[in-house]
Amino acid sequence: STGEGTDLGGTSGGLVAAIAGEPDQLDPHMTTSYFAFQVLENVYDTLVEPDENLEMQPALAQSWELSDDQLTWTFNLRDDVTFHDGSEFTADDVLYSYNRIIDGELSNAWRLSAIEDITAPDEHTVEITVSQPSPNLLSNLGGFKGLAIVQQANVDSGDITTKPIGTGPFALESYTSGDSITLTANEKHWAGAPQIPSVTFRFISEGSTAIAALKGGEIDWTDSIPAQQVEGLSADSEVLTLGQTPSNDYWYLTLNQNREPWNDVRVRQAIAYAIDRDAIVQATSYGTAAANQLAIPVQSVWYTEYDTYSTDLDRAQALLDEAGVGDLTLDLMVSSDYPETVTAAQIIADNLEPLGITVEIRSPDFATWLDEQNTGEFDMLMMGWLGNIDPDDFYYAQHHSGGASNAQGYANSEVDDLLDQARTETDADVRQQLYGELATIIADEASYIYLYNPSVIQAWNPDLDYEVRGDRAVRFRDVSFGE
Amino acid sequence: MTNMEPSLTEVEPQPPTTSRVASWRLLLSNPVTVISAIVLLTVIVVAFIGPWIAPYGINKTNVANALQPPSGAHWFGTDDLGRDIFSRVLVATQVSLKVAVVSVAIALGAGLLIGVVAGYRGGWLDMVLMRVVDVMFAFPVLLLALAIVAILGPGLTTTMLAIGVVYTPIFARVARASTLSVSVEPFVQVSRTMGTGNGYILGRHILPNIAGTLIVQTSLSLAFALLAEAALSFLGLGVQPPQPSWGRMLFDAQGFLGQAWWMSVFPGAAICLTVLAFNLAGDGMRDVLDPKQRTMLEARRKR
Amino acid sequence: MSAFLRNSTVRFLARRLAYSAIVLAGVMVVVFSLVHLVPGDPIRIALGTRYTPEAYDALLVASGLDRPLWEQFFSYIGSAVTGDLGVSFRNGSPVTVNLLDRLPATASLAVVGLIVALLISVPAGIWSALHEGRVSDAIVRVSSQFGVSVPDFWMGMLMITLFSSVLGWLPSSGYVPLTEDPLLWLRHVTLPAVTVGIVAGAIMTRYIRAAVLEVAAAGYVRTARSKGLAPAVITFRHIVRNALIPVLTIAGIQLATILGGVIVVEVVFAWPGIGRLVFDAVAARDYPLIQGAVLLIAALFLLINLIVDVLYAVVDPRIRLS
Amino acid sequence: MSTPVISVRDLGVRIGANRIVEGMSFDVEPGQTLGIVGESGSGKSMTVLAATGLIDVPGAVVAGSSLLADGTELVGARERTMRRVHGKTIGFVFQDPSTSLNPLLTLERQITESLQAHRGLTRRAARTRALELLEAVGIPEPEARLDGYPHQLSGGQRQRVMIAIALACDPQLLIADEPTTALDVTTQAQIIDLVRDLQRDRGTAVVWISHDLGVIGQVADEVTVMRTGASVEQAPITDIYDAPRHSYTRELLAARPMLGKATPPPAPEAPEALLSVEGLDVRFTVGSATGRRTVHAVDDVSFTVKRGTTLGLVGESGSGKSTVAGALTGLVPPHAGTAVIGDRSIFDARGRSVTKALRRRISMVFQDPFSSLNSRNTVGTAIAEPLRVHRLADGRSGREHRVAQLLELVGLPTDFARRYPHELSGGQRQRVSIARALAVEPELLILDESTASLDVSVQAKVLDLLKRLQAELGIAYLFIAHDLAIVQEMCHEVLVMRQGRAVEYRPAVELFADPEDEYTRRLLDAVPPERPRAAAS
Ligand SMILES: Nc1ncnc2c1ncn2[C@@H]1O[C@H](COP(=O)(O)OP(=O)(O)OP(=O)(O)O)[C@@H](O)[C@H]1O
Ligand SMILES: Nc1ncnc2c1ncn2[C@@H]1O[C@H](COP(=O)(O)OP(=O)(O)OP(=O)(O)O)[C@@H](O)[C@H]1O
Ligand SMILES: [Mg+2]
Ligand SMILES: [Mg+2]
Ligand code: NI
Repeated sequence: STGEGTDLGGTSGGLVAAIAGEPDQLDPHMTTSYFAFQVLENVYDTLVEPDENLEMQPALAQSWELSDDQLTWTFNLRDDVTFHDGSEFTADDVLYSYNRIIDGELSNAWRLSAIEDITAPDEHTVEITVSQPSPNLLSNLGGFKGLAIVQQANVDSGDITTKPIGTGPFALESYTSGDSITLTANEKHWAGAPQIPSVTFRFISEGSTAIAALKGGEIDWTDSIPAQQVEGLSADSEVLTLGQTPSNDYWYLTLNQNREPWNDVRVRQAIAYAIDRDAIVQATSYGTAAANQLAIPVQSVWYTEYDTYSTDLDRAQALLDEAGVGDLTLDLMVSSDYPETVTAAQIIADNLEPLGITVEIRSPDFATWLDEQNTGEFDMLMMGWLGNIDPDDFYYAQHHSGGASNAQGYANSEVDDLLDQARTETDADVRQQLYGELATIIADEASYIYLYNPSVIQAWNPDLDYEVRGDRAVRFRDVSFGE
Repeated sequence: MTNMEPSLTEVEPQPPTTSRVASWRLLLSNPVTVISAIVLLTVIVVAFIGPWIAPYGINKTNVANALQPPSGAHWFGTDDLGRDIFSRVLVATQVSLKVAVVSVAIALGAGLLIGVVAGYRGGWLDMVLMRVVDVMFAFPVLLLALAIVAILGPGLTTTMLAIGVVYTPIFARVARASTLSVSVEPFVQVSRTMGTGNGYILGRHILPNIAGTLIVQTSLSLAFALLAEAALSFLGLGVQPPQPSWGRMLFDAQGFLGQAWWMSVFPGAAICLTVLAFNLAGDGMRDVLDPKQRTMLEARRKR
Repeated sequence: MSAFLRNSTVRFLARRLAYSAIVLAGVMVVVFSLVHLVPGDPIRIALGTRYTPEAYDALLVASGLDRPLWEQFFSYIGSAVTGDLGVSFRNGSPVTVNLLDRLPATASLAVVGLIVALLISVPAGIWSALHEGRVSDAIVRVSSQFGVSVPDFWMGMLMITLFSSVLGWLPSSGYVPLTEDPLLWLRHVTLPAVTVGIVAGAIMTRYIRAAVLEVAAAGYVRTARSKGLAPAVITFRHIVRNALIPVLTIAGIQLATILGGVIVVEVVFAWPGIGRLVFDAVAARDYPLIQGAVLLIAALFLLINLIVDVLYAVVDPRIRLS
Repeated sequence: MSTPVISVRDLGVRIGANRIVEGMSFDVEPGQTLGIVGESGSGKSMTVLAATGLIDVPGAVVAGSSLLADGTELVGARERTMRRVHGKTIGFVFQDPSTSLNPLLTLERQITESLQAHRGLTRRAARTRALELLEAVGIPEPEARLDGYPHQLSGGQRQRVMIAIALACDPQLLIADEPTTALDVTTQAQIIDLVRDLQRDRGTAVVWISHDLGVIGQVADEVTVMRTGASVEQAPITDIYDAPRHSYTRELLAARPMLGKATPPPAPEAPEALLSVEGLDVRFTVGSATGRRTVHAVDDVSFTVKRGTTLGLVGESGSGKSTVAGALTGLVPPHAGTAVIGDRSIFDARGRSVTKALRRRISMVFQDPFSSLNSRNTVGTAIAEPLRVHRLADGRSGREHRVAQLLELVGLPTDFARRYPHELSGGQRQRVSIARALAVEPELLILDESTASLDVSVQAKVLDLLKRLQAELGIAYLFIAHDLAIVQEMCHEVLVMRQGRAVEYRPAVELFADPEDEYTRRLLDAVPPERPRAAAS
């Protein structure tokens, strides 16, 4: 049924994209759903934004300066930007947005934790004062649309959850609950009018359904692709283009060090030696992911080489014997909202069985998972950390003894020092070295047992000139149909 | 022809025999019922000995050997983690059957209590209990089960409880209706006029006489409970991995519809076959218990 | 006399209405209790990743869970009666709006599903009852048992594989409102509705067969035969017409069952109906939405039953004139 | 002698391996009535259904021949042929008027159906004819009734409508299968008269089936007596009465309860009062689809039962007889009134032990011998139940001993204790019920139509048993019946009930000799006389 996509998409010539789920809401400051950000990427702008190499480029701010003491950032805003409702974008909107996040202690507040003060010297200038040198401020401000600049009136009216008004390349046209969201091009966008008149995001969680729809021409783009079908799809280049790029995301295991016997580094190491990383990569991603024993993938400038662990059951058993622990029961918490964790958990359970470790898998929904994680109700858990740009984002939070996401209870003063130091280090090379050093310690002590970096996999209509980005941002403002 | 004197004896004519022995014989004379009974028996046996006869460990992953089609080594093929589907289907029998049996037991227990008390006591208690049952009945089965899962979180116990709760009103209604119809039977009235206590009447007269109906309902409900378990597990809200249940296996198979038909066909067929067997067995029993159907069966049997 | 007739029908309907109201009140009590039965703090659980003390307090106040229980109860009932079912924990919009958005999709599916079910079950049930004991009866009985025994989602999976993936005849997912494009609507609704309809049809076939059999054994059918009437007249005027009364109830119950039971089918076919909404709401612990959906479906169930009762009164002179 | 309307030869019916009917032959001439009599299950219905091609039992095989006057052979005829005959040449009236009419169709529709099918009448013409028919069968306000529905009619009226339907096309043959069994004696008498009148006017031939020789005597010219699927005797009605040749016919005749044939054994001299009921009033609230209403089932009824005597309770169906029994045994709560047995008040009884003691003094035997025994318990268990409840025997062996005694008392072998009810005949079951009722050694035994469902020959034996027990044990009976002949045979005093009220309460001798109340008189008049009508006229 070729051509039906246009029927569904509203205006003809529009693009229909299938995403794997429905956004919970469309307030960029409130939502944590990737599905929401896929849509909001095209509706909102940030001060700066990453290019395809994840380096920060001007966006709403056309330029910026950093004071010599490294503590004051001055952003010069574009003066030709309007919101979708026609109202003008000014420095007050930036102030409002950031203060909303900071004062409301919203979930992204930690990204702005270094900020001491924000002021607007004039309508098109914003000054940010930080408490200490913050080399990663730009990536914090522009890394993702969770720090989007929103409009106060939109927030106050409450419409933002379903009818967000941004400055981005597309404006929200309609939202059919359970089915789709349609955006229309913002002709007045500062980066130029998009080339396609509209984008419709349909929600198709069932991967095979989405692929069938893409092949049938009902949709033009999707990332709802079961990993196991990737191999088969690459042969279908006639009807679809498969894009695959390594990402900065990583998946990891961690053991609760507040509990016996997981507080013993040898027991943790034993588990690190017992798991079959390749099998997990194969089963969860069908080889599309890259196994990795640290967080940062090889293509990143922050990459550090590390391959201490190999699948070695004898070594694992020896470590357990040394630690003097025998038959163990391990409560492994994964989340049903992330099916790859459930799959991996079953392999891990099988891997640990020969060591006499009985793995009991729990797979609550993600909300419960988070709750249990925060209250420390687990022996081991598996999860991923997505959309990473600067190493400080994740290493500090997860491994600093005072880190916000240090649920496993890791405490190593040497690592703490290194993290504090790296955070304010302005020399990029030194920073890179510091992070390499501390990451090695973290992996050696098995605070985290890193598993792999997945690929971003998307497929689209061959007529579409689209490119996959490593940070999973789905930008349609520059794409066009070839014909 | 008028004058043929038949040998007149003092024996009064005997009514047609309708014993329970005859019921059994009738049941066994229906090939469909017999086949479903055999299937059910096999399923039950497999439920008990499944873990011992399974050729492979059910959670034994072997990723290199994933998604193999059925072969001599793996009769039903392997799944995405390289686990043997035949072994998993065998072992899942126990889980699926356990959920069905426990939840129907819950429903039967609660429903029987409510229904018998309401039907036998009558009056305002009957009114109140039946309105409660009506309220429960107004909720669609799966929706109510989902709501219960939303409250208690997914898992085996929740699944059993949820299914048990949603099927309770059916049993309550069936039990009440049969109790009502039995308690107006003259033999119960006679017992009352003799001053027999309620316990004796319930135990000796009512329960044995409503047992047949309840057995039929149990058989049919087991079928529905199996389906409900499968549906909940299919939604990922029932039995949790790595424990295999038929519904859960279908959940896992969803992503492999095009590539590995065997992942969905065998567990699906297992559900279908077992449910079908419960339904047909229930049907067969009802035919025998229903007097009208029964005379027909008897007539056909004698032909 | 006609005043009397109308009077008795009105009395009958008034009784049924009162009965429905009582049951609905009970349903509301149960629905209200749902959120209070959650072990732990429903708001904390609902917030999950979005938890902040402010968000917590805001949601607590918005949901009214901070007020005394009885006050919550009466305000819940009060607003429910006026159509206000609270605000979704997840997206902050009114539950009623969420539900009404989804109702057309589910209604399309349920109604078309029921039509498919009727198209299957009415001829099959009547045929099989009138040919009781013959081979064709056995075929209908066994295949209806089969239809009852197949998990609907499995059938949906098989249908997608066959009609969408292999043959490519029909779309496997998606929904187009009827008002937008009737033809497209039909193309999209076909597969899910057939899935729903086959299962419901199998159940109804069995009931219709039983109802027809029962009527066929009634004394008045023998009377009709003793009049030497044509078989078609006996079948339709005397048997089918009388069997229609129980079938009406079953069709009503089935429609209600479909409405509340399409969850899995909606999930399989990515159908933006209430079932999927509930499914998502369960995953997100969006209790007001779950409550609202359960209440809506239960109320629809009662409404359908009420309508069936009205139809009863129209069809059956014993009620109309008693 | 004209040609017979139907001529049946050597008719047989087999269902599976069972021979249901064998070797039936008979002719029915115009204007004549053939009566078929025999006990339940003897094959009467099967015979006529097979002869007319209306048999609808799956697997039934019919053999023999059944020829209509015009030469149509009905056995093995094609469906088209049968359809032409049914309703047009042959009309049918079935036993149960409450289920024989379609509840959803108007009476007009049901009456005119066959007219339209066979005569091709227009709607209007058919309606006129239906009106005539309703008038002919004596339905009041026929015009209004035509648009009404069956549930708006009484049982007798429905049966009249059935007759109107059967006669719609002026059939040559009317088949009436127990058309009055479900009706009151008074209504029965009216229906019999109606059919006779119509037959006289139209010259219709009639086949009338009944298990009641009295009714057959009223209607038949010729009678066939059936037993276990075959005719044992066929003769003109007067010959059957005056010179029965077959022993079974003689037995039927002898067992037939008849007014003025027997009186109860003499009552003891000046018996003391055992049970006194004063102003009994019972009401039921019945809920129907359209609302609730109150049924005044028993309205201010008073009577006394004296020790060792029998009080008869008679009245038409629904007059409240069983309700009186229910109130006395605690099955239904009375609305008002008092009842005293010995010195104990029955209705005020409170507390388990008091009521239990009361239950020992009054016991009851129900009408249906099939359903008053739990099919899952042996006879022994059933009889032992009251012994167990009231702890009347020591342990298991004591109970077994007592059960054996009771079985002997009612004339059954003691090894029957191990049998299940389905292994007994109706009469035997009723004896078991009586034994069970006697187990508590009651002072009063209530018999609610306890012999009504038995075949006449069996009924006679059970009545004899009851008389013997009263003589031996001195029990008082409250004897509920609708058959006045047995009441006369059993009762010392009679209470006649109508619509919940006592209309006459007198010693039996007086009442039968000189009924005072109009209703009692009607009841007595409706009882079929001893002699067949054919002989009398
Ligand atoms: N549908 C049936 N299937 C099998 N046997 C039957 C069926 N109907 C009747 N019979 C048997 O046929 C025999 C004759 O039945 P029939 O109905 O002719 O008796 P009847 O003399 O009319 O008795 P009643 O006075 O009770 O109406 C009985 O033994 C009965 O058990
Ligand atoms: N449990 C009950 N509930 C409602 N109405 C009842 C009940 N039992 C009896 N009745 C009504 O009370 C009236 C008297 O009934 P009862 O059974 O005493 O009559 P009967 O004289 O024994 O009749 P029959 O000769 O048919 O046995 C009837 O109108 C009956 O419908
Ligand atoms: Mg008969
Ligand atoms: Mg009675
Ligand atoms: Ni389409």
